[in-house]
Amino acid sequence: MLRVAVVGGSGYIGGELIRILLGHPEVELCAATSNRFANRRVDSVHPNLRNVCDLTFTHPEDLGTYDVVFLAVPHLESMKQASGLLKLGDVVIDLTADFRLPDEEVFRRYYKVPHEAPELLGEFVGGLPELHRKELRDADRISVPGCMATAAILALWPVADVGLLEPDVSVDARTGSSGSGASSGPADTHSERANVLRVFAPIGHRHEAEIEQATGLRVTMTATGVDAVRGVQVLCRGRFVGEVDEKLLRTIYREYYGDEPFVRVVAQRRGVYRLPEPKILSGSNFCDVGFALDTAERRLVLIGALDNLVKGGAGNAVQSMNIRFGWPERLGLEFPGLHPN
Amino acid sequence: MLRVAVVGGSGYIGGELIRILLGHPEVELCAATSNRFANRRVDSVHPNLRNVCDLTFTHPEDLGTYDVVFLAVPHLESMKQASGLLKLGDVVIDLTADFRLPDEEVFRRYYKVPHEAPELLGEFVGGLPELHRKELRDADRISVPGCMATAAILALWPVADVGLLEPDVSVDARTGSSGSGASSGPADTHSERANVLRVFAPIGHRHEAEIEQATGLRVTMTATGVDAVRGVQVLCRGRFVGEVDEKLLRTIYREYYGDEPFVRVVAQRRGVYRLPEPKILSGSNFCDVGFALDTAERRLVLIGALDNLVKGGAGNAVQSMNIRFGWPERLGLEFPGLHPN
Amino acid sequence: MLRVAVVGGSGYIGGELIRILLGHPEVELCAATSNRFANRRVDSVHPNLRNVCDLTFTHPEDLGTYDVVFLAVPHLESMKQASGLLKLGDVVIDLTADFRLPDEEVFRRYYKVPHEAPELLGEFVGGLPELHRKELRDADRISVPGCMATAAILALWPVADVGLLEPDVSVDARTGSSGSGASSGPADTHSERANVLRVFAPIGHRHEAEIEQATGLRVTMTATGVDAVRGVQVLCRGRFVGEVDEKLLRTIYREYYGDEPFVRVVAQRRGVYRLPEPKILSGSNFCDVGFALDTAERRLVLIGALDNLVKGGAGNAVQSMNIRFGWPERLGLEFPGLHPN
Amino acid sequence: MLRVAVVGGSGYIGGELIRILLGHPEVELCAATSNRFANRRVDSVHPNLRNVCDLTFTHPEDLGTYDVVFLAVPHLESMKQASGLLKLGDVVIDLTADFRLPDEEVFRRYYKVPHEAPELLGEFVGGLPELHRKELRDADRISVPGCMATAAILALWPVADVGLLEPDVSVDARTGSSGSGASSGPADTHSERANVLRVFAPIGHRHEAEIEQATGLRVTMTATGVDAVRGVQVLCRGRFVGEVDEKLLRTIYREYYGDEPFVRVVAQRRGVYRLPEPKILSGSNFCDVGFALDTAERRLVLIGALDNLVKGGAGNAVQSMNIRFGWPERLGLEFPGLHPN
Amino acid sequence: MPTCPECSAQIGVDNEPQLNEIVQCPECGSELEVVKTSPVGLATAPDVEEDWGE
Amino acid sequence: MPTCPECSAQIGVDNEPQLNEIVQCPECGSELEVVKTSPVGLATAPDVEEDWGE
Ligand SMILES: NC(=O)c1ccc[n+]([C@@H]2O[C@H](COP(=O)([O-])OP(=O)(O)OC[C@H]3O[C@@H](n4cnc5c(N)ncnc54)[C@H](OP(=O)(O)O)[C@@H]3O)[C@@H](O)[C@H]2O)c1
Ligand SMILES: NC(=O)c1ccc[n+]([C@@H]2O[C@H](COP(=O)([O-])OP(=O)(O)OC[C@H]3O[C@@H](n4cnc5c(N)ncnc54)[C@H](OP(=O)(O)O)[C@@H]3O)[C@@H](O)[C@H]2O)c1
Ligand SMILES: NC(=O)c1ccc[n+]([C@@H]2O[C@H](COP(=O)([O-])OP(=O)(O)OC[C@H]3O[C@@H](n4cnc5c(N)ncnc54)[C@H](OP(=O)(O)O)[C@@H]3O)[C@@H](O)[C@H]2O)c1
Ligand SMILES: NC(=O)c1ccc[n+]([C@@H]2O[C@H](COP(=O)([O-])OP(=O)(O)OC[C@H]3O[C@@H](n4cnc5c(N)ncnc54)[C@H](OP(=O)(O)O)[C@@H]3O)[C@@H](O)[C@H]2O)c1
Ligand SMILES: [Zn+2]
Ligand SMILES: [Zn+2]
Repeated sequence: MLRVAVVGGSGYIGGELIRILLGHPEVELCAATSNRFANRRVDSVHPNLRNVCDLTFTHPEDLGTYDVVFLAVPHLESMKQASGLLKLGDVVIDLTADFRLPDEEVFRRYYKVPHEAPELLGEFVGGLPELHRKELRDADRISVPGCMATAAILALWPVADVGLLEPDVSVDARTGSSGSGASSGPADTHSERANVLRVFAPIGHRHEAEIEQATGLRVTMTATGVDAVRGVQVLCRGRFVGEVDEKLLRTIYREYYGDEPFVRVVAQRRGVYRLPEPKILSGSNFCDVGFALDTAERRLVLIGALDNLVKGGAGNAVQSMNIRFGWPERLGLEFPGLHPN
Repeated sequence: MLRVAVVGGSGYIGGELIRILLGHPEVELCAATSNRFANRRVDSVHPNLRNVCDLTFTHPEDLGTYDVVFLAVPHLESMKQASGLLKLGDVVIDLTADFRLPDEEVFRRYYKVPHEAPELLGEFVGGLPELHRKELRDADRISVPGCMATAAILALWPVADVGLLEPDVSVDARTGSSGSGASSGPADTHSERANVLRVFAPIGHRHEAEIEQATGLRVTMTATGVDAVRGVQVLCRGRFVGEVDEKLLRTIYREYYGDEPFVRVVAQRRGVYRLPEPKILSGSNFCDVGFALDTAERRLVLIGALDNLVKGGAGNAVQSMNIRFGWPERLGLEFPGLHPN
Repeated sequence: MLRVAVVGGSGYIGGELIRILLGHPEVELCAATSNRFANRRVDSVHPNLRNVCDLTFTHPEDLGTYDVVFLAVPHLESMKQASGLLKLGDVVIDLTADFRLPDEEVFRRYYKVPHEAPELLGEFVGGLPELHRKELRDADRISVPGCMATAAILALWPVADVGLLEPDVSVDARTGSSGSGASSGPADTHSERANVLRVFAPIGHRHEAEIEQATGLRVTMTATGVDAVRGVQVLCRGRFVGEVDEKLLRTIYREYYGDEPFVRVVAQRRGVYRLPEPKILSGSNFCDVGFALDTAERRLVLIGALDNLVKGGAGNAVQSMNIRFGWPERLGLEFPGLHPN
Repeated sequence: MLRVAVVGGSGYIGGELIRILLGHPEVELCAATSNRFANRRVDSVHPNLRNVCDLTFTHPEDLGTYDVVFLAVPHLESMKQASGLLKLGDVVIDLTADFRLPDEEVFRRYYKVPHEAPELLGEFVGGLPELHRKELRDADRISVPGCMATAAILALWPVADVGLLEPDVSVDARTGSSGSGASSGPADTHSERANVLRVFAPIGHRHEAEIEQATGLRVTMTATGVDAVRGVQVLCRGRFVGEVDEKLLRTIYREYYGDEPFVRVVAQRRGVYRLPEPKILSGSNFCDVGFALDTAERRLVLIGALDNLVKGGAGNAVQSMNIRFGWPERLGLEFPGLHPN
Repeated sequence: MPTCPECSAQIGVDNEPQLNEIVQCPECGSELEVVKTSPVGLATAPDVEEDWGE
Repeated sequence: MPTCPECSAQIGVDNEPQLNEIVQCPECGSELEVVKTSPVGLATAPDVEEDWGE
């Protein structure tokens, strides 16, 4: 059993990591940190873990060293504390945005601050198994992409990679409230946040940069908060080049994802669930991708959906760890999601 | 036109008062206060009032005097600031809990602090038109009851008043998130507060005292937060004395509420909406009351529902004002609610 | 008082018409039809109207003639029954899709059936006051646009009309469940429909044609069902021509909508509600429109939001009637919506 | 590997059984039936099972025989088809209401029809491991209790069993929409069912009989539909006899449930999740039970919560199977639920 | 293995499929009819338009 | 094993608990202070009233 720790264990990504790691047969969860709740029980913050987890939170300063360390701290914190944090684990899997963008300048443009550890940017491998499985096999520094970025990349990438997409793509993302973590301000209360269709990023959402980098496309992205706790859905609109029909699209997706354990192609002609949506994905590590085709207008709509805390974060991180250590990729990630839900 | 003001205008009850008073043909809204938002536009806090309200918030210290002043400040504030606040208006309508319980001792028991203006307790008339219409006609100090209390009192009172109820009654109340005002703590965020059935008061909810006082019953009350923004529903369980059947109950309710503009008796044998529920009451001043009868067990279930911010607060206050000034009771309160919603 | 009737009174648009017309001081609601509920009380279907409406449903065959008749029947029914229905009223206001598209061919393309009363297409004036106020003043046949179309047209039209938009625009629409009426199939049950982000029209939604016709743009539209009962929001993406900045956009919208009673421009830099969303619009006749500008990319995001049953249907119809009869436009439509909600 | 089948596989309980059985290491799911969807893919009805389940539905008439058969058909169907259904499996686990009440007369009173297989009533063992673990070890006919009954029984039983409760108890149950299965009528559509607090059973809910039988108490029960897909919560109110304090209650619950794998005692003094609620239980087999004590009034409020489709149905059935075959009880039921959710 | 005429997905069919048997494509959800056996041929079955949109 | 003064649950503490260390009761959630060691004694820590109700 490898010894693992979670930094930022009282947050939403941290809680999800704890849940998954506790059920993972190859690792032992040795510590989860919290400043605010140090020495309090983990299950007093994450009540789903009652009778499942007997740990108390560790203060970050009391951490030892571990085989694998997951960083689920607020963004900018990983880079600020990089020198300390990276020493904690032989393998470090970072879930913040800090090491996702290899280009320092792009980082500064989107995050409005200079990067504080630019020399480390090149050390990280992207924690997206579908694109980086090979590099992940011996990666000691892994940077997991953003939740909306993951959904959009997985929907766009195969079609972009075969060269069927014109470069300009718009991404319309919808996200539940857990996407912004456990923080609370006046806009986050239930009375204000329930029933919303809150366009919190009409232009220039930060995940644009991640999608552009992964797909080589030019992306304009919009993000809307919806009345859900978990879940991300992206609608990507673009134009195709050449001749494209449904069969070709299916062939492409099949080729790219036919062997993927956690990507499903969902574009059905019948039934209630014809295209990807997060309703049935809570708790699961699946990313569903689908498409619709407007041949007359030469347009494509590519759709992705996932649980932001699982395939959009903690699950992707654990899948990356499984690859890194040569374990079966599904280990600890078997929960398929619920219907109805 | 009478000149009116709202103290606590940036809160949820305050916002609802502003909405209703702006549509009221006999009053002019002259001021709404906020400490935090003084000099900011009212519609920057209450966006439903864009194009409807051109006011900016007044700092409480900058208030003048008015014909009618509504107090929508946090509880305990009305009594603490009573000497100042009561001078602001010829008629003062208080929506806090501070002057609802005439008995100082009962107040202390439920609010855990001594009353700071006990000498004023006797001056207030209860702002519940169905019980106090007559006294309201010349009341200059009016204290509006709590939202859950109003629903329970209106459901219980007729049956209690005719002596058909055994004194022991349990009240099971369910409430939306706006019931606790615009405050925000870790338990109030959307991610934590959505999808709840949070039994936040398993025993001893404060509105017990108000219901007991109004009905003469002995009440044990439970309150559960549900996933709604607005709305209160109460289920009151008791036993009856003597012979009771459906007809008798209908006769009693008809007698008490037949002429009431804002109480409807809802106990249907068919259709989707057979008993009172808040779903169709948002924004309306109706309190729906209904009943079910278990003759074999000699038990009654009495049900009440309302919008906590309207009939459970601001609407009741305006209805009381209408009575006080001899205006038609429905003035400003005509919105019937929506179906579906 | 004019005598008015609603055909299709047991549906969602019909119910909303009844609610608004009952509160309208210049008309008397004389009949509302239903086949299924003929002779049953209106409030047995629309429980919000208890104590407000004493009518029973009329069977469609038992209708007389009226000054104004509103048609809220399923689409295709207005055209099929046109000869009969149009005789019922001196003024007929149709809320179906049947007479919205003046071009028979376009109708056939989007509705997959030939039009059955093409000779009448030219008689109808569009029931969208912001675009057709003048013609509405003496229109006897009025065709109210679709709910999503109304939101998109009002967001796009001013910018398109001044020639600042490139012709290709994508419209991403989100809608609550009442948008598909009171019908019920396996996909409409609460368990299946709750928590959805259901992309039910990834391409080619019918309202495309209406938006194109009103704005002269080329529109590709996507529609997603969200977990709400009421409410529509549209995000329209396009590119601008020439020099555009925030001030110019505000000037344009001000010019077009400055005097409009029911369009508000919402594009705020602070606060919780910065861009249009339906959360605060339930029951109100406002359409909020807003924008965001990406100068670097020369892109615009234009946003519209409304209550599909009010400004997206019944409210628009009543506003059109007010114009037709020279009444103040706000008559019967004063309810501003709720915050929080 | 034992061979198992699910009759009624296209329903909500059936779907949950399929999900759990597919993840169970000791069984092979050989068939799931549906009349309506015979020969269609299971994942076309239960989209969470895409890539997880390759089965198509079997028509009930095409079933063979199996080691274990689960019956998830509508109530009354198990007893009507009993002779056929019971032959299908060496072990039959029935999830309908048909064999829960050993007394034919009680059945008739609550279900309004005579029992059609009264001779079989005595053959069934209750599928509630906490009460019947011993008998389950060699039971070939198992009848799983109702979802609300399970929650109430688990909350009440220890306190009743030690004799601390007065016999009269009221149970206030709240339930999500999946509790009534996949059926769809006009009251079940999203527009009508969303946002409800629908008191669909103000008196005499059928689960009363099950709770009475298991606990020996006299129960009056009320049931309210809430705006959730999954989840049941019960509030049970009663009076205690003798001296009761918090410590005693904890000791009792600890004694009864200390070793139970799926019952947690939740009655916390701090934190957001102090008492049982279904929000964090979706997909999990836990039943959380808790309590509050009103010493002055000698009253108890006992609270239970679970996922109606798991511990309230499919999970309980699988736990019973695990006991029957001597497997570890947690097998296939490890998913702990999600936070936040 | 036969393929779906709608989307070209490979369709697993029983060893001895019956003529006119209906199978469902796992990828696009189409209903397919077995129009010949050995080797198996599939054609799109007539689709009853489901009411789904809003 | 020491027990919770609030609810009598058994409290697992480290081998060498520090005086004044705070531990949390797994059953009732109370915060407990180590008021003596060997054997360990626990007392309820002063509770900051949390705002939770509505
Ligand atoms: N939420 C999502 O959907 C999602 C998806 C993918 C990636 N991410 C990324 O994952 C990270 C965590 O997100 P989240 O949503 O879980 O946020 P969160 O709920 O706010 O959690 C943040 C965690 O970091 C801890 N923390 C705060 N300041 C710290 C500091 N200075 N040093 C050490 N720990 C600190 C917090 O607990 P204490 O204050 O008690 O220490 C908490 O445990 C973020 O970088 C986010 O961008 C989030
Ligand atoms: N919510 C309900 O359903 C409901 C129903 C019936 C009655 N009530 C009662 O109505 C009152 C208001 O409730 P709410 O829900 O509207 O609460 P809220 O949303 O928290 O609003 C409180 C208001 O009081 C102001 N305020 C705070 N401290 C103040 C002070 N020291 N002096 C003057 N103003 C102060 C606040 O704004 P600033 O901080 O900017 O000044 C805000 O405008 C409470 O007493 C409550 O018990 C509430
Ligand atoms: N829902 C919206 O958001 C919305 C917005 C704008 C416009 N619209 C349009 O408004 C119209 C009504 O929509 P809705 O959502 O209210 O639909 P709905 O809820 O299904 O109502 C349809 C109404 O038409 C009646 N009806 C059905 N068949 C009829 C027939 N053959 N002859 C006469 N009456 C018939 C129905 O009642 P009986 O069966 O009892 O007669 C019912 O009253 C539609 O054309 C729709 O496109 C809807
Ligand atoms: N929902 C809950 O929370 C819950 C909890 C505990 C127990 N239960 C019990 O579990 C049973 C199933 O409930 P559910 O909620 O899953 O209901 P459901 O969703 O309506 O499913 C019923 C299933 O039975 C099948 N069926 C219908 N008529 C049949 C017949 N005559 N013969 C064989 N199969 C038939 C249906 O599919 P086809 O029509 O395609 O055959 C469907 O697969 C009920 O007895 C219920 O009381 C339900
Ligand atoms: Zn296919
Ligand atoms: Zn304790």
